[in-house]
This record gives sequence, structure tokens and C-alpha cells, in this order.
Amino acid sequence: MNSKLIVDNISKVFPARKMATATQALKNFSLEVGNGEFVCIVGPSGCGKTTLLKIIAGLETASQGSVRLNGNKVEAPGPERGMVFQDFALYPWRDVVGNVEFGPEMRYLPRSERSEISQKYVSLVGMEGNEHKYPAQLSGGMKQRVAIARALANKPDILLMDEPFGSLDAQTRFVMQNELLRIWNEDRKAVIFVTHNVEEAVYLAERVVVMTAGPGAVKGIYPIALSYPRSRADHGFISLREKITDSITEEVKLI
Amino acid sequence: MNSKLIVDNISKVFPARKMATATQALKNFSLEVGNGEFVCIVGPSGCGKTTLLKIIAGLETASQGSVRLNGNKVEAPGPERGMVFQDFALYPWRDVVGNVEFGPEMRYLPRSERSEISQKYVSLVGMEGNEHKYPAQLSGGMKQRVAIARALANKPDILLMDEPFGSLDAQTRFVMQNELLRIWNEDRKAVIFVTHNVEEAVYLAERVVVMTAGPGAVKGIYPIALSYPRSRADHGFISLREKITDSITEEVKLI
Amino acid sequence: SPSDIAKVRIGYLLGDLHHLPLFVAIEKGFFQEEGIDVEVVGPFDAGPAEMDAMAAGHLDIGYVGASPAIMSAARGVPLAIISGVNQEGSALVADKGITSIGDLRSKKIATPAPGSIQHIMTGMVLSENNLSFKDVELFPGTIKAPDMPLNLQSGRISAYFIWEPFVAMSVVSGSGHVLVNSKDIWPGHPCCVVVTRDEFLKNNDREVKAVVSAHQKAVKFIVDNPAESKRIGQKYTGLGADVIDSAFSRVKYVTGINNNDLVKFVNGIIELGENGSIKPIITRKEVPEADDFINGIIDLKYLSR
Amino acid sequence: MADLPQLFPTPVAVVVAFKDLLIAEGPAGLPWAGELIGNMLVSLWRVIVGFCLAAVTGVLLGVIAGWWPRARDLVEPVVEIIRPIPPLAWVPLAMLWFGLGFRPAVFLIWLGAFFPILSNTVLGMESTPKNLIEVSKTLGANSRQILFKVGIPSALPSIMAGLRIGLGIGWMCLVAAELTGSNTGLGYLIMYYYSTMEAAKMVAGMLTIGLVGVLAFIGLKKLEDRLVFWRELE
Amino acid sequence: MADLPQLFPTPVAVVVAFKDLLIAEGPAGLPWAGELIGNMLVSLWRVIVGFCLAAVTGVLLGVIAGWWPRARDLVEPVVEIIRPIPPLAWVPLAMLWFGLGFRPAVFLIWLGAFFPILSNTVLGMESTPKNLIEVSKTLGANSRQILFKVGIPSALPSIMAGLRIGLGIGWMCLVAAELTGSNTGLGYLIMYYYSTMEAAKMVAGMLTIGLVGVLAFIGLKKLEDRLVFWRELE
Ligand SMILES: Nc1ncnc2c1ncn2[C@@H]1O[C@H](COP(=O)(O)OP(=O)(O)OP(=O)(O)O)[C@@H](O)[C@H]1O
Ligand SMILES: Nc1ncnc2c1ncn2[C@@H]1O[C@H](COP(=O)(O)OP(=O)(O)OP(=O)(O)O)[C@@H](O)[C@H]1O
Ligand SMILES: [Mg+2]
Ligand SMILES: [Mg+2]
Repeated sequence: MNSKLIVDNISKVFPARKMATATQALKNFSLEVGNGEFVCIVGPSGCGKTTLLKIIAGLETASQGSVRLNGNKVEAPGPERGMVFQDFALYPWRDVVGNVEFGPEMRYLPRSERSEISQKYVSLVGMEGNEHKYPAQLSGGMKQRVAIARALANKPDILLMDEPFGSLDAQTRFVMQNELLRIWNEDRKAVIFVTHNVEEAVYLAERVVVMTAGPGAVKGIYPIALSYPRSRADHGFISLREKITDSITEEVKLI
Repeated sequence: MNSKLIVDNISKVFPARKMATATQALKNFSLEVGNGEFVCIVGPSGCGKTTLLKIIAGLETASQGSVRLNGNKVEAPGPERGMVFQDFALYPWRDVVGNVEFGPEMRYLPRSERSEISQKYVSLVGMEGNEHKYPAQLSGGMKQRVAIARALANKPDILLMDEPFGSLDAQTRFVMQNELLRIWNEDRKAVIFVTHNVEEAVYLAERVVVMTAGPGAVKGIYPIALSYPRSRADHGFISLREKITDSITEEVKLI
Repeated sequence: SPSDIAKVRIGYLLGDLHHLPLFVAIEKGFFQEEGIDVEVVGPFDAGPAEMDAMAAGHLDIGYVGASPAIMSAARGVPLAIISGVNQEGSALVADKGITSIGDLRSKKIATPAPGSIQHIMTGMVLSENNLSFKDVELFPGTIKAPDMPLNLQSGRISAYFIWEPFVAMSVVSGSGHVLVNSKDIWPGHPCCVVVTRDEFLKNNDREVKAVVSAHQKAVKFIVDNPAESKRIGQKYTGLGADVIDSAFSRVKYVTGINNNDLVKFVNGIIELGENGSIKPIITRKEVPEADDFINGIIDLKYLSR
Repeated sequence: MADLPQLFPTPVAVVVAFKDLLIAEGPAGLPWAGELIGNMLVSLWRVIVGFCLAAVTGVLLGVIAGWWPRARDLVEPVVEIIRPIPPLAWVPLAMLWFGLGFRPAVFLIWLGAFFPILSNTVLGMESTPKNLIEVSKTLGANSRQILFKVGIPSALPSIMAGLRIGLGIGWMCLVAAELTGSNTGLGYLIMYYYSTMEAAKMVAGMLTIGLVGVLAFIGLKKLEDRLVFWRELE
Repeated sequence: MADLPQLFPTPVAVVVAFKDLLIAEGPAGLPWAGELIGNMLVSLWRVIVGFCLAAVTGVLLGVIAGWWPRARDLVEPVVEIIRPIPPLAWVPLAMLWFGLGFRPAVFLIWLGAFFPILSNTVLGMESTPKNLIEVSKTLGANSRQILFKVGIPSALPSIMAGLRIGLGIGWMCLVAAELTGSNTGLGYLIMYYYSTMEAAKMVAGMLTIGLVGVLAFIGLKKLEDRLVFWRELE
């Protein structure tokens, strides 16, 4: 496999603080992601998914092990690894357009080009008419969509998405899933996508990684050998969904 | 019907600010919730669900119309209406136990009683072992579970829950759903539960309210005449789920 | 018996060598000899602050310039001047390049507060030489005394009119010279005085009498024992022997007060205001008749001849 | 207190003093304005210059020290030693360095305004939400951009509060500032009438400082409301 | 002494001055401590009392004004008028109200420290996240509880920064504070050696103010780190 990203045997321990004991978030986690591959990660709440994405993004350092991108050790964040944060992290002093344009602005794109980009992604996430609202004026799902638009507008090589559709209603979620697949299909950028929705994982990913509870490690990797566009009613689809669900259920039961 | 809560024809307009135009979040929304009834509300992102819950909680005032609880006009928040917020709203300076004990502390319960309560609800949401972590040390799903435990620990008459299981993995979500039903069954408190997951709505609710997009109004109300515990594979279950999903799909398509 | 004698609260001005009699009286135990218990409630950084403290009743006896005492009285504060402290003892100090009053035209001159004796004498010496306040750039009160020698040395001002020891400081260091001594402008001009509140005077006859006697002893001691007095001055002001030596030659410690000099002083202030040389400080409305006013506040009956 | 005229003037006396000071001829060089107005303008100009210098230097150093912990560890001890030294104690040094009149006055006002602006800027910069910094890194912002596009906007409410405090302290230093060989200004006016024991005029001068201070404060507050409008949406 | 005493003494001279002041007899009534130590202790006590009063009153009023907009609208104009009035201009009034020595000194230190503490407390209270207030209401907290259990904890970082600024300004007011008929204290010591033009001793006094100030600052900072530990988890 032509590996874009190699996560090599990483562990992460958050040290004890005050009365809280130390927490091992990840333990010997390894994963290779191919060029333009779409990988979904599922696992119980608190198993280390966000920590993993942050380490790949270069925002946290692993206590052990390393992350390699195109053969180079990842040591700092960079725009080639775009991230959609679980808590959105919108700039409260920028309106919707201002948030979406943040990345292009950092690259000093001219104003006209920037507004072209932001217009495109604002409408892609269905936020037309809300261009000039500030984060405090948005609903939960709207914030999430702005965060997605912001990450996409920056055209990263690898997209790290942390439950990006978690606050969306089912219909909007479907629309967004298809938009994401369309974009991925066009640009063939690698995507690492954390979700709690196994159906979503099976619908989107080429491979689904199931993580263990407690210190997160790879419990199993499920290649999804279904052609796009997929049908959720397909027999193969359903059986994969069940298998993966069972695998997670085991983990949650262990807790 | 023995109405506990009457939401009578409320509208809500957020005034224009800076470059953002005024937004009508709710338009002539009416709903009656019976004593001990479990109502789920579904609707497209940004349709006014959070706004509705906040008005019922007494945290926002309707531009028009009124909310009555046990016949009295709701004008301020109170502990008889507990709310789980979409953004968790944990106290960053209190650890898990401190957050969960907040309500009992406000009622000046003795320390021993408080810690009994918090122990109970912390383990109910599967957070044992994390009692002394601070919000900044928790994963997204953990924060959400603390927020749920905090609301439950206060034993409100009406529970207003804003996508309370949105950040949980499917398995934990199932566990929490059943726990919620158990608690509801025991205490028969009214629950108004906002969710994007139609299956969840049909699994939990006695009635599912579908809201229109744009200014939120009642599009349709679906009584779920299935006995508890329900089976998701049940034919009636699936057909209701499909019907409601179609109803929302229509709304999202309208946007 | 001494036990029913009240504690007397005395104030003076920080760094003012003119108040040497107070230091001598303390050092030599003259107050105890007179059977009173003295509490020095502190030096003040300026006369007005000391007069404020007295007006507010926090101070019984003050060593202070005649000018703030008179102004305070003119503003209606009931007080009495019960003794003199010194006469003369100020000088106009200039940098080496200034050799005559005429050279001061358009130059920067610092003086103490407006209405101070040094301020008034600056006006006098200027007009004797056909100059006026308008012909120089005056800094009345906004350069504090200790800053004057330094500003002269660094050339920021060309002259200043001040009391001791700040004359001696420039003289001793050689950075300035005495252009004119105050005694040559106004021989025997009034300077510092001892004041008390009317109320204290009325109710504490014995204490006032004791303070004045101790003060008088101290002045006599200074006149009789200049060498030891200088040492006491050194101890209480922290100044060097050379500075004190130089300063001593210009200060005249006396207890007497010449009413006419104070009348002349008050009239001087009033007239400067009336003829527009300075902003009016004391007006005819406050002091219709300087004679009556001065005679009304001077009470030297405790001084023994 | 009628018998303490030199200390505590009656309101009527203060009003009369106001009137007198408005009519009286202004300081030399400003023949077109009354004494109160003229001196007020002189002081205003000094405070504006001193405050602006303090705003620039305080925010600048505050941004640096609040952003890079190592810079803070360098700056903090020095600042904390100098900060408590009284403005009056600086007077001689101010004159030594800057001469008489305008420049040492500006220096002392700067000195007073600088530290609160610095402290609050550091507070604001240190409070930049971590998740905003993180997301900016993943969006390709370089450190300079994160500083200017994230750190500073998010510190703005705190910086503005610092500016308001600093402006107040700047005015507060006016008397000390105008003891450095100035013969104009409100601080000078106050000290002048203090030394001539004209309490009513002195109080009129104090109140003028207060009034101008409050106007300046309102101006800053207006600016603040514009700059950090997004806070009240929350 | 052929030359005027140096305004800017050499470091050696300052060290010698330090030594001299440490050995020299202390102020009357404090026979057990050297002049520097004795006066420092006197000033320290004044600053502590003045600062504590300012902390209590500033935080109290700040909490009130930062929490209830109507209270703020009442307090703000008064405060903003009084705030810029120079401490030196307060000296006569301080004397009138509080006499001489300890009490007016404490008043002036209070006056200096009060305003920054107030401002930062208001800033902190106004910044309490709305969602935390909302959730507390639904959990049955009454207004008092919301104030104490939500508003104040969330304002703590800002309050602590205000206390640090206030402490600095309190020290800054020491000279003005000790001009009111005080014959002890570091401010007095500075003015004393100022009047005798002993620059080295004056600078030694200034540095002592700075050093004690920095120690007090460190103490406050330690306290702050304990109180707002949760911020650095973020
Ligand atoms: N900054 C931190 N300090 C201490 N512990 C932390 C910190 N961040 C995360 N943890 C701990 O690490 C573990 C993994 O957290 P993480 O956020 O990666 O989980 P997750 O898989 O993203 O969960 P979720 O699905 O709920 O978001 C948790 O036990 C959490 O408490
Ligand atoms: N404080 C506010 N100021 C202005 N507009 C607001 C405010 N809060 C909400 N809105 C607007 O009101 C509408 C409804 O918002 P609300 O949060 O109720 O939606 P929601 O149904 O909860 O959506 P979601 O499922 O995405 O959370 C949206 O258009 C939003 O932009
Ligand atoms: Mg997570
Ligand atoms: Mg919502």
C-alpha cells in the first residue's frame, strides 16, 4: 500500500492532576492510511479518538511512538492536515463568512477569491442566508456546518474529522455525507473520520477501524469492499454494519 | 388530556444585529404535554428546537404566545424544569462529582446525601473512575454524560433534553436510552427530548413532534402506540420511523 | 502637676534648616525641662499641608513659613503666630553665567509656592532692576526645592530663589553662586514662625507658654553655641557639615517678629495681585486692612524678653 | 465645616470658583481660552500623548509577554520591581532625563498608565482559548497570524479594560507629572491653588480632572463596544 | 562633596546606601529594626491594611456592579469621576477626614488600589459565560447562589489580575500617602533623602519598595495559581 500516513505504535498518557489520576488515552495504536484513502474510526466514548486525531494533527504529542506523513515525522500542525473539531472551535468575533474564509485569508488569497471560496462552501453546507451571523447566533447544527465548511475551504491533503455530523439531523447528515464523498471523489484526499454512527462509517469508509475501550488500541479493521454510491439497504452493507456494531458492543460491555 | 405543559402559539424573533438580518426562529408553535408524557421533537438543523426548549425552560422569552406549566404562566427558569444543554455547559472549575452535585448543593442537601446522589448518577452514566476529572480533561461524550447526570441528579418534574445523546457512541447511547426509560418509568416525569435520530425518537417517545424548517412550527405529531420495551426491528416501529423520516426529508428538501 | 499637661503635637517642614530651633529643643530636652510632653507628628512636605493639618485640628503647634500661616489666616482659619523662628536665610542662586539681575531677562527662574516670601522677593528684586515677572519665565511651586540645585546644575533653569539648605547646596558644590542674598533685598525680612490654633491657645495656656519658652531657649542656644547647633542640624537634617556651614552664614535665628515687616509682606502680595503681576492670592476683600489683620494674628505675649 | 474654609469649600464656593476660573485669563500661550479650559487643554494633550504611548508600549509588551511564556518570565520580574515605585519618586529622574515641562510630564503619565495596560493585556493574551489556537494551526495560520488573528482579538475585551484603567491612572498621575517644572496644566492649577490655599478653586480643578476623565472614559467605552460587539451577542 | 550629589547614583553607592540604611537606627518606636527594615515594616503594614480594604471594597462593589447592570449604571459615573483625581490632590482631604499618620496613609493606598480592583472585577463578572448562568437556573440555583457559585468563580482570573494591579498601585501611592504628616515609612524615607539630596539612599528606598512589591506580587500569583488551577487544564 502507498502509505500517506503512518501512525506507528503510539501511546498517550495524560499525567495525574489534582485529585484526578493519570489517564492512558492510547496504547500501542498503529494505523496506516493510504494515499486518498477514506478511513472511519469508531469506538466507545472516551476511548481516545479525539486524542488520536489531535496527535495526527500535531496538536498533541504522543508519549511514545510516532506519526509519519509522506515519510516525514509529524511534529507540528500544518494546513495539509485539516481538522473539524468536536467542539467546533469557531471564532466568536468572525461571522460565518469570516470563519470560512479564515484559511484562505492565512494564505493571503485576494479578497475576491476568498469570497468565491467562502460562498461555495457556505452553500455546500446549506448556510446561505446566514452568511453574516456570528457563532453566538447560530444553532448547534449550524455551528457544526460552519466548522466543516471552514475545514473544507482550506483544501487540506488529509481531512481529520471528529464526529463532524454529530449535531445534524438525519437528512442534513445524508446530504453532507454525499457532499463529502463527492469532494473526496474529486480530489482523492485522505480522510480520517471519527463517528459514533456505524452506518455512517460503513456508508463512507473504505476501511473502518474499531478501537478498544479504555486505553485506545486497534481492536479490528474492517475493509468495506462495497462500491460507491452505496445502498444502506444492501445486504452486504447491513451485515458489515452488524459485525462492526457487535465489535463495539463487546467493548462497551467490557467497561 | 391532563396537560402538564401547554405551549400556546409561541413565536420567537431574534432581532437584526450588525449585518445579520432578523431571524424568526419559531412561528405559532403550539404543543401540549401531558403529565408524565415522553415527547420527542425532531426537525431540521436550525429549525428552532433549542429555542423552543429554552423558552419552555424560561431562559428565553417568546416574542408572542405563552407557556403554561400546571396552569401557571412560565416566566422564569426553575428546578422543576431540568435541562440538558446541547453544549453541555459544565462548570470548568468543578470536577465531575462537583458538577453532578451542583443541583443538590443548591438545595443545601447534606454532604453525605449529595455524594450518595452523585455516586449514583455518575455510575448511571458510566463515569466511575473519572469522578475527579475536570471538564477540560474529559472527552466529548464524557462531558455530555456528566451534563446528563447533572440534570437527572436534580430530579426535575420535566426534563428538557437537547440532543443529549448526540456525542455518544451507539452502544453507550442504547444503554443511556434504556436508563432514561427506566427512570421515566419509575418517576413518570414528563420528558421533552430533542433528537436528530428518528429511530431514537420512535424508540423513546409516546409522541414524536416533527417541526417545520425555517421558522419552526408543528408540522406533524406522530403518536407512537407501541408498548415498551420496544423492538427496533418491529414492523410498526420501522414503518413509523420511515413515515417520520419522510416528513423531515420533505422539510429539508424545502430549504 | 505635669500629669494634667496635655501632649503637644508639633509639626515642621521636611528638609528645612530654618526649623533648627525645634531640633535643638528636642535634642537638648528643653521641652521636658518645661514640663511638657511633645509628639512630633511629622514633617510635612510643604507649608500648606501643615496648615491644613492645623486647620483640621490634627496639629497644635507648627514651625512653618510666615506665608502659609498668613494665607491660612486670610482664608479664615483661626490661628495665632506666637513666635518668630528666623529671619533672612534665603537667596537668589544663579548659574555662573548670570552675573547681574539684568541677565535674568527671559530666563527660567524657580521659586517656592506662589505667595511665598521668596516669590515676593523675586518680584521685588526684579522690579528694583526694572524687570517684572513678565520678563522672565517663572516656575512658582512646580519645581520642588530639592530639585532646584539639580536643575540649575543641568542648565534647565538659570536661577532659583530658595531657603536654606538649598542655597548652600549649589554654593558648596560650585554649580551656582549667590546672585543676591535675601537680606540685601529686604533686611530682616520675616521667614519662619511658630503658629498655633486659636482654640489650643485659648485652652492650653500652660502648654503654649512652655513651648514658647523651650523654643526661646533653643534659639538662644543656637546663637550661643553655633558649633554644637550645627552638629545637631547635621543629625536632624542629614546634611553635610559643609552645607550646614555655608547655610548658617545666611540664616538669622530670632524669636522676635516685626509686625511692620509682615504688614509689608501682606500688602506686597495684595498689590502684586492688584497690579496684575501675579494672580491675586490675598485680596482686599479678605484683608481690608493689613495692619489690623496682622496685629490680630500675632500674639507674642508668651515670649519673655 | 463652615469653619474650615481652606479645607472643605461649600458647593456654592466651588461653583463660584468654576465661574471665576472660566472667566480668568488662561495660561500664557493660550490667550484664547480661560484659565480652566486652557490648563485643561494643556493637560489633556499631555495625557493623550502619555496615554497613547502607554497604550502602544503596554499593549505591545503585554502581547509579547502574554503570548510567549519565556518572554513573560523575563519581563515580569523587572516590571514588578519598577511598577510599585511611586510617581513622585520618579520626578527627579524624569527631569534629569527629559528636562522640564511637557516631556517629563508625558513620561510620568506614561509610567502610570503603562502597567495596568500591560497587566491586562497579559491576562487577555494568556486567556486565549486553546481550541481556537489549535484550529488556527490546522488552518495553516503561522505564529504571527495566530497572534494577530486569534490571540489579539480574543484578548481585546481584557485589553480594553486595561486601557480604561490605564487612562484613569494616567490622569491620576497628573499632579506628579506637572511637578516637573510645568507652569501650566490642571495638575499645576491644583497645586497652585493648593499652595495659595484657595480650596474652592483647587476642588474645581479636581472636579475638572474628574469630568474630563469621565468623558475620556465614555469615549473609550464607546470604542470598546464597537470593537468587542461580539461579546454581547453571547 | 565638591559636586552636587549624583541624581543617578552609581550601583556601588546604592549598595553602600543599602548597607548604611540596614545598620542605621530605625524609626522611633521600632528600635529592633534598622532604618530600612523598620520603615519598610511600617509601610508594609499600611499597604497591607489599605490593600485589604481595597480588595474587600473593590471586589464587593465590582461584583455588584458587574452583576447588575443597573448597579453598574449607578456606580460607573461616580467612580469614573473620582478615579482620575490624583492621590496628591486627595492629601488635604485625607488629612481632614482621617488625621495624620496611619489612617490617611491607609486611605490613600486604598484609593489607589481600589479602582483597578473594581474595574477588573466588573470585567470578570460581566464575562461570566451565559450558558453557565442558564444551566444554573435550571438546576434551581437562586440568584445569590448563581452569583457565588458561578459568577464569582468564573470572574476569579480577572479579579486576581485586578488584585495584582491594585497592589502595585497601592505601593505606588506610598509616597503620597506618607506625605500626610507621617514620620515613618518607606515613602517618608524616600522624601527625607530626597530633601537632603542623598540620591543613593533615595534610590535604595525606591528599590526596597520595588523588591517588597515584587515579593507581594509573587505571593499573590501563587495564590492565584491555586485558586484558578482549572484554567491551565484547558
Ligand atoms: N487534556 C486532557 N487531560 C487529561 N485527560 C484527558 C485530556 N484529554 C483527554 N483525556 C482523557 O483521555 C481519554 C480519551 O479522551 P478522548 O477525548 O480522546 O476520547 P474520545 O474517544 O474522543 O471520546 P468521545 O467519543 O467521548 O469524544 C479520556 O479518558 C479523557 O478523560
Ligand atoms: N441568540 C441568537 N441570536 C440570533 N439568532 C439566533 C439566536 N439563537 C438562535 N438563533 C437563530 O434561531 C434559529 C433557530 O435556532 P435553534 O438553535 O433553536 O435551532 P435548533 O433547532 O436547535 O438547531 P440545531 O438542531 O442545529 O441545534 C436559527 O436560525 C439561529 O440562527
Ligand atoms: Mg472525542
Ligand atoms: Mg439546537
